[in-house]
Amino acid sequence: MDPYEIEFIGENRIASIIPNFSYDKIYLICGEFGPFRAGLPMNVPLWLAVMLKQKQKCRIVPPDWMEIDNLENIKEEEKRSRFFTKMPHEHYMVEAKLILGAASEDIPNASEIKTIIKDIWDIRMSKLRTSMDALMKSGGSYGRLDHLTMMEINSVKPLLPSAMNELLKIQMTSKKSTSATLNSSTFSQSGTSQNM
Amino acid sequence: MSYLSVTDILVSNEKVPCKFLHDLPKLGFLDPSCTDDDLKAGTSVEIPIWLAESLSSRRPPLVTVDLPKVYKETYREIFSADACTVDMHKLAQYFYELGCYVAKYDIKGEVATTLVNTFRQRFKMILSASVATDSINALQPLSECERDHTVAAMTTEKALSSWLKRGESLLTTATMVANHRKRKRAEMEML
Amino acid sequence: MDTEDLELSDEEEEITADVVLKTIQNLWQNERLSPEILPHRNDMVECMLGQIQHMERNINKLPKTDLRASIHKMELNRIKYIICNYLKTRLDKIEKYCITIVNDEKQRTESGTNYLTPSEFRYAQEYLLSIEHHLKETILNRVPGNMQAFEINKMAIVPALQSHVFLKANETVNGIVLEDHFGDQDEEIDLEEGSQHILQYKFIADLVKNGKVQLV
Amino acid sequence: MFGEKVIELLKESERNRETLSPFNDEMIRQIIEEMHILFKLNMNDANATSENKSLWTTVQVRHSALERNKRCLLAYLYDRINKIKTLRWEFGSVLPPDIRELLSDSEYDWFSKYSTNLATFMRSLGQDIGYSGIDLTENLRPPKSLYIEVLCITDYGKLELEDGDVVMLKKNSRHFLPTSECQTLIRQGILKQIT
Repeated sequence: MDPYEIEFIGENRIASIIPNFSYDKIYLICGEFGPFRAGLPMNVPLWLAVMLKQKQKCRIVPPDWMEIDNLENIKEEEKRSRFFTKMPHEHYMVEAKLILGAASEDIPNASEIKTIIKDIWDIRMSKLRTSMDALMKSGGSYGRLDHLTMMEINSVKPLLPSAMNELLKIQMTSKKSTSATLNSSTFSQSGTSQNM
Repeated sequence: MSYLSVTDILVSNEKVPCKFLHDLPKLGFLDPSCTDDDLKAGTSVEIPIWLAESLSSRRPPLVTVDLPKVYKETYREIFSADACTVDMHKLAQYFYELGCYVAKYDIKGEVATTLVNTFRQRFKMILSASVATDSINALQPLSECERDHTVAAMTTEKALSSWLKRGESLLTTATMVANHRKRKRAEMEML
Repeated sequence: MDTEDLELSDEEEEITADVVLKTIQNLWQNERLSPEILPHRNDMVECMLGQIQHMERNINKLPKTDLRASIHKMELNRIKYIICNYLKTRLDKIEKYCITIVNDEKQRTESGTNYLTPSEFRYAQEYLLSIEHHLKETILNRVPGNMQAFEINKMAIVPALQSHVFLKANETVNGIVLEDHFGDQDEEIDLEEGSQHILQYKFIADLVKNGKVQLV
Repeated sequence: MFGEKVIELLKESERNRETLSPFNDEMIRQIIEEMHILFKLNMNDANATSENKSLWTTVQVRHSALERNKRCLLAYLYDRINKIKTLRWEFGSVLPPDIRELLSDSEYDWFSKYSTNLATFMRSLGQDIGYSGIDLTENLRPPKSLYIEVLCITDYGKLELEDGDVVMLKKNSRHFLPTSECQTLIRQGILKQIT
């Protein structure tokens, strides 16, 4: 899948907005939202939040986790830990990118926040490369990857699974064929002569 | 491997040293150094692995297959010392694929072990090449399938970094349409 | 503008539109990420198409520039994308593995556990016939007599069930055996709810089909 | 050596994974001819094996070569089938003349059959609940906005929109159009999205 498809999946998350207009409840297929009251916070899917923001119909309320102190802690923890730490949620990077991209004026300290999130992302990406190498060296047939988000998992595709497939293929064909020659009886001469 | 796979057909076109166990009347041309019409039993010739496989699997076998030199002990030692120093593209561009074919002619199974360990060791070269700034040089020593893995990883890497940078993905012309248009333009310019 | 509660059949419980949508999203994601074709869920797709139709009729009653109309249109475009991509993914697999799929499907139809919809099955058979015809016309009918067979078993492309996939466990499943191909040592692992793994698809194919794990 | 010619064809195809080369009729004819020659030699030698037993080995070598040639030819054709399929999804059911020329007659027949089969399938989607089908060649990217700005690359002519409006697509003209109604033209290279 490409990043835009993961983003698409992440856009279903609920985000909080403050509309500048009033409307009745809206009944979408994915659920009902509203009523919209100018100045009062409410929840909508992220894609709708971004769409309304682009039409200048709302302000986006930053999610709780998108706050400098909080992020600094996450970053420190991620640096310290050998393993991947738990992120605020499955689509933290998508949410950050969309909200900071469409509504940075609604977010206090937007540019610092952007930098810290990018740092966290980079630390995790380099950890990811190290773990891939370790996984291939230690056997390369099974791995556990708790706390990796969907976008991060997607970033090792197709490399990791296809290298694991390749390794398996090499193991299977090279070993299988070794045993095959030892007790093989392939087609007989008479069979061949019928073919001719 | 699939019957219709173009890659497998190209791989199985690689040559391996074989010794013919029987006379082959009229097939002297298989040995470039042979001037006779016939090929004599006992002659050693390099033939493509697809032919070698088919002839050695007959009962009784018509040829014995020898290992190409990169799978023999001298090279196996080099690989186990440090597989990452080898320019696989020059040495054997289908190292793993051909290796899988010839491993069966190595009863001790050492070729199989070398293949697995070499791939494991060299995986870090793929990893670093996929994010290298100088990708041409990083790709150079890689075998054909290692290159394929790397190119795929580079594509992911590129898609991800452009996603991080950009707001929206633009809708674009379909690949074949674009390529054919490019080719047509190039042809027009040549006229 | 209201979404209706949907009835799939008399025996089944009523199911709301948002549940159908979530189900389709998961089906789509699994279909995209699994090496083999998964059992079809035409009931869900048709149910959602019905919703779309209903919604489109209502949108047309709204003025073109109405904000609500744009919101609904955007949502419909999102759902149409999922449905189209889901169906196209299935079609790609049907084409690639057509010989295997047609064979398997014939057996499954006998036991009533078919994976393809009737029109997918028709498509697969037509596709296979057209390929056979083309290869015969261009090559097979022109080569020496004993080489002319269309060797269907050789030509078949089989989905690589041994490929590695990423998954997240929707519920805890204990005792998944990771068979070792070389008879050295089988390994056994537990999938705890919410945990994520990379392993060979064939060990968890059934869990994908019964919804206990989700491919990611 | 046997089967070298067809290897050249396959190498060429492997090099150009994303374009289709002209169908190489002459090469196919030569390879099939080579197969007939090998076959004839084998018939003669197989009949003579009673006098010269070692001819049997030669016959087997040639037989392997015949099988190999068959495999390569089928793989060449199948590789092209996959590319021709892509043409259907990217150019649509009507191929531009310069693309049409790259296909052999039999391939063009196959293209038409594929196209018809696909159309039948797409028409059948949702029929039970009163749909007139779903076009799977649309909605290929996750939707981002309802309208986009596009630049017209070639003179195309009139485009009638769902709401009845008609826009004139002339080279270098700019338009603001519903995404759902211009995505196919973008894929076909007639329009280009601009930011």
